[in-house]
Amino acid sequence: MRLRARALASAFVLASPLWLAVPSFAERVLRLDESPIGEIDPAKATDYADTVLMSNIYDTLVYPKAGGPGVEPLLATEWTTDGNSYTFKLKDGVKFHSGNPLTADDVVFSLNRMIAMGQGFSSLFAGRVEKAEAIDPLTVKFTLTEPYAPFLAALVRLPVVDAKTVMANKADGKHGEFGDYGEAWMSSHDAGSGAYKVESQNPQSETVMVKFPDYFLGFAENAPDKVRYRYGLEAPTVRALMSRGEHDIADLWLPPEVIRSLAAEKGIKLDTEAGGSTGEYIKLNTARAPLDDVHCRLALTYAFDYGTTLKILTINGERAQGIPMKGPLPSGLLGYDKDLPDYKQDMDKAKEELAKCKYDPKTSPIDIAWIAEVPARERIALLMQAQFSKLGFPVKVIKTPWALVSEQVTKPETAPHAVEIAVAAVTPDPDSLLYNMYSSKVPPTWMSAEHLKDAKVDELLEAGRTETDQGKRETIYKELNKTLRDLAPAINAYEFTGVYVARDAVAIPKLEDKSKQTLDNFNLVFREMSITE
Amino acid sequence: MNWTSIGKRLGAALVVMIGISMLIFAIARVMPGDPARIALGPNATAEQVAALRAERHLDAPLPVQYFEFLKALSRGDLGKSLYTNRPVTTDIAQFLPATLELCIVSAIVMVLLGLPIGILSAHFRGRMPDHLGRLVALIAVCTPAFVWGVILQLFFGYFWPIFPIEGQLMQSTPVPPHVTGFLLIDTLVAGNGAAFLDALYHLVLPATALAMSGLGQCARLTRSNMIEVYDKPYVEMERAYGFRPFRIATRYAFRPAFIPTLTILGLEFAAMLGNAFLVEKVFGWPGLSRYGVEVIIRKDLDAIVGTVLIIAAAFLIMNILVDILVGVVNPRIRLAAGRG
Amino acid sequence: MLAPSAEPVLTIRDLRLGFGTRRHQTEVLHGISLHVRAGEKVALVGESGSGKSVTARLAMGLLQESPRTHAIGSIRFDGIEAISGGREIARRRGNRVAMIFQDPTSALNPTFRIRGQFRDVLRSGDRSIRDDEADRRAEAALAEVSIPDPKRALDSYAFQLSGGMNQRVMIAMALANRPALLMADEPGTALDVTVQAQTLGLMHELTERRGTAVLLISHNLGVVREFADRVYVIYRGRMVEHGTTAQLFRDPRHPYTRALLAAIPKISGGGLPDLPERSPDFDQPMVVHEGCGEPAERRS
Amino acid sequence: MSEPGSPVVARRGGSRAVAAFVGNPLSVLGLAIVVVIVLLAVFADFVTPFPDHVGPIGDFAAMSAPPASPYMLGTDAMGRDLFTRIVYGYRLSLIMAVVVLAIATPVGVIVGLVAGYKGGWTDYILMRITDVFLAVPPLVLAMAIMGFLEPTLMNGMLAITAMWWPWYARLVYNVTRAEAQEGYVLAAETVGASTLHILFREILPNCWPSILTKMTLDVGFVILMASSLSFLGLGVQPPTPDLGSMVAEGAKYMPDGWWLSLWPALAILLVVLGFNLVGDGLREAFEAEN
Repeated sequence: MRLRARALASAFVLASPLWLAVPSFAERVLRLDESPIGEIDPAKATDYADTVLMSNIYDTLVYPKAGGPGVEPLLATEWTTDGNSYTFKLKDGVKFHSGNPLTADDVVFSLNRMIAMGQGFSSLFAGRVEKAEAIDPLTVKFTLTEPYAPFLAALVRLPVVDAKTVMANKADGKHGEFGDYGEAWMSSHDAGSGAYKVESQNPQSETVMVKFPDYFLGFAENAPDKVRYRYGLEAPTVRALMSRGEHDIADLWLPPEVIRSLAAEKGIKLDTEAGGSTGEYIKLNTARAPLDDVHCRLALTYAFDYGTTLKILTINGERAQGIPMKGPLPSGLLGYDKDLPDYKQDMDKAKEELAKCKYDPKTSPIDIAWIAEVPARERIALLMQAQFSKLGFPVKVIKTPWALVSEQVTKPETAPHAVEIAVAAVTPDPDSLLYNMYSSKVPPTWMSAEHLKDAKVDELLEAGRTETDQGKRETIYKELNKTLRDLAPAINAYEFTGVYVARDAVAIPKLEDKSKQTLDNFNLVFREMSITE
Repeated sequence: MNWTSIGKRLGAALVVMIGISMLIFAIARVMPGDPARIALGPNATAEQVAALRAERHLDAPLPVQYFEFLKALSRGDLGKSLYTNRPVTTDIAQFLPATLELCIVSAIVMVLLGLPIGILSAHFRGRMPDHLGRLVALIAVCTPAFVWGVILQLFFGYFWPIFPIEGQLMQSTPVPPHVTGFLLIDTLVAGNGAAFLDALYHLVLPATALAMSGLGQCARLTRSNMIEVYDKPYVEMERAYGFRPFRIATRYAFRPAFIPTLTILGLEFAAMLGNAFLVEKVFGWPGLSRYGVEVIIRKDLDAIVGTVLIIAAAFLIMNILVDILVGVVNPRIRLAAGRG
Repeated sequence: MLAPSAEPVLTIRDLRLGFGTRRHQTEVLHGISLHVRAGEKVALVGESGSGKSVTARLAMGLLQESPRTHAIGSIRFDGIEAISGGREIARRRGNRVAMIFQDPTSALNPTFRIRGQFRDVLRSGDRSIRDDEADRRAEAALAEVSIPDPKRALDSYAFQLSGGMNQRVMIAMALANRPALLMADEPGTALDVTVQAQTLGLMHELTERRGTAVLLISHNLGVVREFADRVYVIYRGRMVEHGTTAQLFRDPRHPYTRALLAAIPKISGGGLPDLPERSPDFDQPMVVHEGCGEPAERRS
Repeated sequence: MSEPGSPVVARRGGSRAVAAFVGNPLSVLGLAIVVVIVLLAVFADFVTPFPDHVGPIGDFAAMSAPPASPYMLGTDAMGRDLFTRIVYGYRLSLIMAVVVLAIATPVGVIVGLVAGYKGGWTDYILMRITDVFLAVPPLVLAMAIMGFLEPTLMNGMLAITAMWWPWYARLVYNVTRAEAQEGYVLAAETVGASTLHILFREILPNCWPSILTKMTLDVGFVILMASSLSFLGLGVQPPTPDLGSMVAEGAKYMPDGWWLSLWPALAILLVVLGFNLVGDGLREAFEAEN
């Protein structure tokens, strides 16, 4: 098959009509893809593609630290904090794509805009920041409502927009003097300072970006001149484009079979993004019978087939799309405890726990939702169905689109008994993962599909937030990790390790140099990449 | 067809459009789930959700909501898509041309291949070319568009890769400046012949996959109508007067046979608008249909209502156009209208 | 009446025709012979279903294309053999031989103007004729059949003209290329009686003037008596009697012919004659009147 | 088959139709396809080599295995035998088609009969409602409905039924309009027969040939429509085997896993073709009968 595909690929070159043999000029184009849609408005960005876009079109005060937890300076040169307020010094001479200088006022404007529009990552800041002010053009100060340790990390989600450009393009809207805060315009234009600027935007098909030559940090020698970030390509399309050399980096969601056959082709390599911040959780609805009984939940965690799951995710001897977990915290976050044992399937223990459960499995049906957008998860859902049925539960698997899951899970009555959801720490801090998942104070969202209400967990979560000493925080999160392991609000199925398929000709330093790798999703920095033909 | 009858048809179409808007609106509003919650995304607070519910009149009774919807519609406002975070009209304006372009090219393929197959079948009635033509037409009709898509892709995109399998242009082809949104036209306006050919080249597989079912139907209808016409006295007269068989087949028997076929072709074109949903998915075509699938899966209410309304409108307009065309082709109707 | 010694333009000899598949055939013509000499007017008379129309169509090579017809025997027309159809006879259609139909209105294509159809008729006589030349000739031909405004007629569709007008158009078309033989298949039966009589008169006059031979196919003995020089009577795929018009009407010898004559309605035309029941007498051998034999076979 | 020379057979009703049907090799081929598929579907539990592969999981040692013994058509991504799943997919498709037609036909027939016979406002309103349904491409309407409902077998059938009945309404309406003017209906009216009697005893029997032909053709087209819906992810849920979703799922593994989508795709083609051939044959047979 492989041989034939290659022979055919060369046949294609021959068969390709003459008019298509357009001589390629010296422009270096980077072609990659992600699932739709691509959102380029910083106040709305949330998803995987959005994060990549933000990292390249905009800049933030700080960036996730390379090679370990925490943050490093980007627009900010230094900062001070007294626990309740943070003051940042900005780098001088940074220019927006418009040519306007980037100042403290722009930072303040960006924060206000995000909070006012109330979308995207606004929840990271809304209600926590009392005020933001420009002390001088290069100094900005944030005052918090209460001490909040994860604030610094949260700033990786605050791209700075060009206030003048946004206001010049505002339309009528509900934000008073700010009109619509440039919402309409910003959905197809950028107002950033990043290394690349938007040339064209179609949220359903692609964003085209070109180099911003005046970028303050410079570029790798062979950095791409142009980037085409495409959305919604089907797996076989990506596979064909890759093997024809018409695509440079594939998205993370290809089935293992496809990655395997691509890896075997010439000129193609695999890169793993192991930022250790994404957990694949089978979220169990702890507010609905029979899973409101911890023993029933524990029975399921023992019945889950971890081995086969990892086998399904394996690509070859050295790479897999997942590694085992030891608790709810993935390996790259503060509080990860490498001394805890791996999870293993144990049907005897499962039956033991089931015997202690107050429900009779035969009369307790279990609904498993499978998120339609991620085909690979079907196998895991079906695997669960097979295993849980062995315990005697009547099990139903429902393929559900993400939009619907994210709505269903907000209510305990409608949330499925089990749903596999990947949750990534959106900032390099364990709080951004666990607080949203398990605090009973947070209004229910897809991240908290477990609907856990536990006093001890709440207490530890609050402690982790307010404590500023890193050593003490680590102890708190280790204990939290252990507690959650015993409460089993979710089956901690595996830690997601994304496998990128890339052309040999493309170098991605953040993925290929362990010391440069950072938080999942923040590694595709175009200006650092190089394309050598 | 004169202005009065066109006016009447438009009136009837309007009644149907209102019916459709009510139908789709009702379906959209009785579905389970809170559109405001879905709209705001998972991180929104309860207050934000309530505010949006009020803003969009989601708590008002259905007729009031419908009235608000009509009011907005009259301003050309179809609401906001949750999928793209943009006004639905912006999305439709951006995605509709690609779908229409695909459907129109498919319709051309359907006619250019379907008619000759039907004509040949009828001409060689009961002989080998006829059997072959009928079989091809039947298989074309019996196979869903997505199966054609998958099979064409497999054979002409992978096993014998002579055609592109996705998208509208090669990545190396510069996208022409937006004039009409129809790539075939925009590339020509930009004076870029290579890009035009590239766009055409990318249309081959999806347009063929989409055309297949209509093509089969077209061939079958043409054949049976032609056979009926072949039994008419005027065809015998034409043969008795030494008209060339080819000229009879392509002109004298064809035109009367084409009139009833044309009516059905209008329906087939409309069916294409539906089947485009399948084909655009297979070929990653950035059109309205793919948008439609995405918004339906995401329960993006405003976008669903907008998409369905636009497609229904296109369907109705198409049918009226076909009626007008039938009038033009059929002298009886044309002359009768001229007199009335 | 022309001298019987003139050369035959059409000679049919022992024509048999079967319909159906190769293995299951129904014979509808059981070996008939007839001939038409240049300038002569011959009638072929019989009930519907007797095979008279089929004979005319076979002679023009119109039926042979279908795989379901099987004709044997000989049809010589204009120096060629047409029994199995083919190019030669096809080339002669519309110019060496033409046909006039029962219902002129349905014999004209309703979706084309007369002009276009007339041009194609003229083209079957002269492939390279230009449109303006064709139109000129068409107008002249229409004027000849007394159509008042030929230009307007050319720009009309058949459904816009009366039946009589269409019949005139048909006659003009039929004679436009000066054919040697005109087949008239129940001409104008669909029209009312006076119009039918007028157009028959017109046809008679024009063919007479040009010396065009006519094979008139009819069930109407009144018309035949007015029009034809010689008559063949056909019954269920067999010729039963052949003679000059005078001989046949004066002295009908075959029982079937006698039955036909007895059934002539008193007023000429006017629908189908009230035909007798089938009778074993009708199967008696063919009667050929004096001086009316088929011409001797001649190899050419 | 009736012998031309046997008057006993020839006189029996419908024999000419039977002869016309049997005389057409394509109709017979269609019937053979349909019979084989129906038998396979009914006896799926006995004829499939791996009946337990109808469930969620199969042979994890042979995930996405190419066609080879013992999996003659190969396996899917869950290591399940494709032949087994195609046969069960047929079972599901046939059930859907039968249920959809069993609901859509009576609804459409009643609407068509009433509108066509009553005329006036009843006619206008009923037929405008029908027009509304007919003015949206069928797939789009079914999709929209499916989009709002949970994707279950029942809802899928509901969505397809909702877009199917108007075609029957149209068909029966046209026949009824023509028949209502016929002598026998007028006669029945003058002797005071009830409306119900006239509709169901006098007019309906005249619609049967067209309805039956359409139903046969529609078995194929309902299957086609259902598979299109499930191809878009709006159909029956896994692990239930469904031909449309099998094509969609398999398409993700093209071209290396070509068998995953090619066989189910051909399976859909075959069943639709079969019912179409039978439907065409029936139509010709009814025409021959008259």
